[in-house]
Amino acid sequence: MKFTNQEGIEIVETIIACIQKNRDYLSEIDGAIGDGDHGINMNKGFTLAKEALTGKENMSTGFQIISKMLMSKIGGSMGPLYGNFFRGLYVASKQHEEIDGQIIGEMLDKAYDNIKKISPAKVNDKTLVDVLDPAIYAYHKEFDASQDVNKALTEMVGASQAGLEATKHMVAKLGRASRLGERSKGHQDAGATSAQLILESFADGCKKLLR
Amino acid sequence: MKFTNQEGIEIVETIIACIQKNRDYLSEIDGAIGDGDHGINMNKGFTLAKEALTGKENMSTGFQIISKMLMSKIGGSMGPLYGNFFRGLYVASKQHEEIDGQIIGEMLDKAYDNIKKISPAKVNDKTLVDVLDPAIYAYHKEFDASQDVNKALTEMVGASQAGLEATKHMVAKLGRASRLGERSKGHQDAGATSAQLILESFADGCKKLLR
Amino acid sequence: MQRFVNHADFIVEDMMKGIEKARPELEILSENDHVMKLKAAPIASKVGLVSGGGSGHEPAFLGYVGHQMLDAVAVGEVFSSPPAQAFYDAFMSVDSGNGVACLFGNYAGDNMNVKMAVDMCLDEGVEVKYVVATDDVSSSPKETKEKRHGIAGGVFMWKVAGAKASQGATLDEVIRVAQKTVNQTRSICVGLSSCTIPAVGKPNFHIDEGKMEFGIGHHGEPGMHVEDLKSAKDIAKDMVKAVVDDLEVKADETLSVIVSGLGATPIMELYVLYNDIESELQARNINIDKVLVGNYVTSLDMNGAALTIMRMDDELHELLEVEADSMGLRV
Amino acid sequence: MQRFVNHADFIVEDMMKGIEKARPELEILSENDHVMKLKAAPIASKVGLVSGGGSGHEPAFLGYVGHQMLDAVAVGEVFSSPPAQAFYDAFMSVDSGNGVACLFGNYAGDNMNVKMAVDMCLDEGVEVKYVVATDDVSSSPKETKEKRHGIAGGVFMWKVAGAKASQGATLDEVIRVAQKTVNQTRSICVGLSSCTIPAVGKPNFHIDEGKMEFGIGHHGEPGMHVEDLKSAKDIAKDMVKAVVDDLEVKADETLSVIVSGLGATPIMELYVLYNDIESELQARNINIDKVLVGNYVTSLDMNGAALTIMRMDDELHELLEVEADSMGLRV
Ligand SMILES: Nc1ncnc2c1ncn2[C@@H]1O[C@H](COP(=O)(O)OP(=O)(O)O)[C@@H](O)[C@H]1O
Ligand SMILES: Nc1ncnc2c1ncn2[C@@H]1O[C@H](COP(=O)(O)OP(=O)(O)O)[C@@H](O)[C@H]1O
Ligand SMILES: [Mg+2]
Ligand SMILES: [Mg+2]
Ligand SMILES: [Mg+2]
Ligand SMILES: [Mg+2]
Repeated sequence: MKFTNQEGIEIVETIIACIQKNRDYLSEIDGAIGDGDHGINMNKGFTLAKEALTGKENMSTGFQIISKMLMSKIGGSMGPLYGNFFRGLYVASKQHEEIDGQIIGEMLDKAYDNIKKISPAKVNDKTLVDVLDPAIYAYHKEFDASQDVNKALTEMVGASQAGLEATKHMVAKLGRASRLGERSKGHQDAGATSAQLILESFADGCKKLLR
Repeated sequence: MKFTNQEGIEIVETIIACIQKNRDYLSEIDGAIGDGDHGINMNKGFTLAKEALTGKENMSTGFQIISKMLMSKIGGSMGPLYGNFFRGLYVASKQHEEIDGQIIGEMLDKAYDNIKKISPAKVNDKTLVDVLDPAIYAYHKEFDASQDVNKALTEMVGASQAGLEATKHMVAKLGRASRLGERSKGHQDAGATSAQLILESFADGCKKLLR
Repeated sequence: MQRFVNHADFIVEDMMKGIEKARPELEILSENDHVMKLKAAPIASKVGLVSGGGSGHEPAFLGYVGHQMLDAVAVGEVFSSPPAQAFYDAFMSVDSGNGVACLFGNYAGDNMNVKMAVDMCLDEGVEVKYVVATDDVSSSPKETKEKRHGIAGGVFMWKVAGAKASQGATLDEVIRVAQKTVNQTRSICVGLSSCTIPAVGKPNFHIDEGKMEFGIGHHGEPGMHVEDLKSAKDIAKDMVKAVVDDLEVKADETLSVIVSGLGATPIMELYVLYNDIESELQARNINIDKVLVGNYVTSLDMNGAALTIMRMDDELHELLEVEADSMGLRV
Repeated sequence: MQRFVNHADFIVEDMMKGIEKARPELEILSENDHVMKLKAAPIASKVGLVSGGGSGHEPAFLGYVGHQMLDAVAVGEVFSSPPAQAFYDAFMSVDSGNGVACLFGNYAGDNMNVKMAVDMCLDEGVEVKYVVATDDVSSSPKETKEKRHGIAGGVFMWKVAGAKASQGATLDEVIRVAQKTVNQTRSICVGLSSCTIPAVGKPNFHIDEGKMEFGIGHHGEPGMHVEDLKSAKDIAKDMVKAVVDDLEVKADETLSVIVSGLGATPIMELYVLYNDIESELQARNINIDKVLVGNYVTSLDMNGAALTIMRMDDELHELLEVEADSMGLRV
């Protein structure tokens, strides 16, 4: 099962559309225990990326454009965090004409590693790491066992949803919400929410193309 | 029919109590076409006067205290206007041990004259003059005809009410409301309202004492 | 009412005490706790400069007491003229024998109280002359512009007269430049939401969400009209038109400009508005000299902004260049 | 949302253009429209001073670019850190070969972006060191005070470091006084009502009428507790206690003080509050050196106030005495 890097640009478009659609939803979630701008920040970056797409990109260079826009135009925490995440997706795929389950796994690893490099966030700190960590782990577990990329992507999405759900019961240790201490419990984390949306639309995009 | 200047201090107290009671009402009326503080201004001045009363005043020196407080502590338009008004009530009565219908008429004249000295307001400008002018005229008309001070006071109150009512149909020519032009129509004037209350409680106070 | 206040009836007194403590150059007059004066005043051989008016417009009026600015200010209750006694005490406290100029804002109460105080000073042999600011173009039609109220334009009047007086000018010279400033200054306000007098405790008036009041007064006096809330660009256009037309400013003339917030307007937005005002003036080929953007004359917690323009000439330019040091303006 | 705005998504760009037009000493960097710099920078043989942060706190941060203050500021979207690229461009634009000090507010985004930009500069051979303000005592317990956010205390940091740099100090000396300022500065905020991010269009959080939020953050981050709205006197008491206890200020020590409005608070009330704060410090036999009351670091249209104290010593006193000239602070 694979698809070409050229076709993969559709995945980039799917992710952008997903973030744009969830602008208000993400801000609303951030409003509960943050400053209510997560959707605005994300939407602005992904919309700028969409405008920067020339139609000539493949999946890798599409991710590169998202990364550049986030890093140079968005700032906030999301600029560096997701900027590095998408740079990982770009770097790990750019030399491949065809994308298969093995390469998808490498892309996810590189993206997550890049976040770990700049953020002290650990599992249970109530951040996007609480979605990324179990989801990417689940992807590898399933793919290693069955070599079935579709199944692995499905496992990843399931784990991302569970990870997101779990953030509701965590006390925030980083970012604005951390000053709430115990009171941050009961609310889903905003960054984890966008991470879940990104992984799910990434998986959806891949599944549509894989044959 | 008369009362002593000594007893007359009750009239001073009646007027003060009346203004205090109507604090919010006066502000509300001022709010429609002015800046909504007429009741506050009046209440502050009359309350300071009440606190300054030592218990040794007669009617004249009671009015003098109101006048002084308004002039030195209140400011606004009301400080000079009512400050001069009450100075008139004081000056025209201070040499009389006994107060009768004749002296009441002189007091009202002097008070009104003092306002005319500092304000350009004419009848129909939508100010307190629209209450004072017809009310004091009515007092004299009745007293000259019947020499009945009670009846004259009743006529005065009636004319003050009619004068107040009439302000609703006027276009303000002076003060803050004047910038509204035609739009000031349909609203009763705040200063006219307090003038009506003052004349009515003055009349009530006199009637209680006159024997 | 969400306010930092002890007893609303004494908010002015509490504020004055706070200012006296925060500003070493100022003092409350010992004879009258509603007068704020420059400790250094009276200044030998200088004309005394006084203003006064209701409170709630901070930093006006008392924030403009300072070096090369005002010598004293009579402080009224919120939105209410100070009593004649306060003006009188202010005048007397700053007279160095060279007379006093009273520069105030043309509200009915202020007019009556200033005139009474001027008479009282005359009895003591102290000469006081006065000039009333009439910059608010929406407060009366052009034919009766002597009835107009003074708003943020007062800042130019105080700055210019303060500079002139500091140069040793006579009372008549100070009065002349102050009157010239008034003649060449126009303002207009736009209100986006109401303000609350602390002692009243509820909003003074009401502007519907999505509406704006063009030409609103500094105490919420109704403006020229209420209309749908426009973009900053379109508001700037209307404001510029209102003042430039009234003052009959022609291409190639030079103006100085104040954009003042009315109290609750974020500073960010004042600059957004100024950006469009400047573009609008540029488009009319009007030159810009000095620019002040900030909270210069406010209306408690009103959300809104005022635009003030002054037609410049060499004399006014030089006087604006003189250093000034007060709480409200330091240049 | 009652606002002076064109397109909410471009409010920061519009504001920056307005500031550039209104302030002749400032310019938007030609390479990056999210950097505001002093035209005069880089200043020969002076360490470059840079700050940056989200917008909506005006006059912070860009209002503190000025003579003897900051040389440039990286400007983020409303309540959002500027990108690394903006910090990088700001650093590079003010380096005169003597290195650059970046003095910012310790929010997660700023930290990541500054560090990325510092690395980028290193690649170009430009040395950038940084200090983070951590004055907000309510943002983290004392045991983890390195996690605290920087709020109005930044003004003291920029003033002190700006003065030091202007005297020709080395980068390490500038960093030392900036860090000392941070170590000796504490702040606390009280919120009375919410603020609205223009692009969001509805209030960020909610405070019930009659309640106040003690220790609220500069973006509406929840505070230590919500309680019934107290008198100014009692609020002042609690605020003074929060900062004085945390800094362990003892009798006879000397502090400098800032009382900053959060955007929509009438200036009148800031002085009412300062009056009570001063009384409270007096009652503890604490001396007061410099006092700043006004809108120094705001949060859009939030109604509320911040109290900042800095423990003084001879060096800090002298540096605060140095003249400074910026939009937000002129002394
Ligand atoms: N240091 C960090 N490392 C990883 N994720 C973080 C960190 N700080 C914050 N986050 C994530 O960022 C999210 C908030 O993002 P956003 O609202 O866009 O930024 P901001 O908090 O600057 O307003 C949080 O929900 C959390 O998941
Ligand atoms: N020049 C004037 N002469 C007489 N009465 C006046 C004048 N100006 C205002 N008034 C009266 O004052 C009233 C308003 O009083 P008040 O609200 O206390 O003062 P302010 O208008 O200064 O807030 C008006 O309703 C009007 O009757
Ligand atoms: Mg956020
Ligand atoms: Mg009134
Ligand atoms: Mg009034
Ligand atoms: Mg944010």
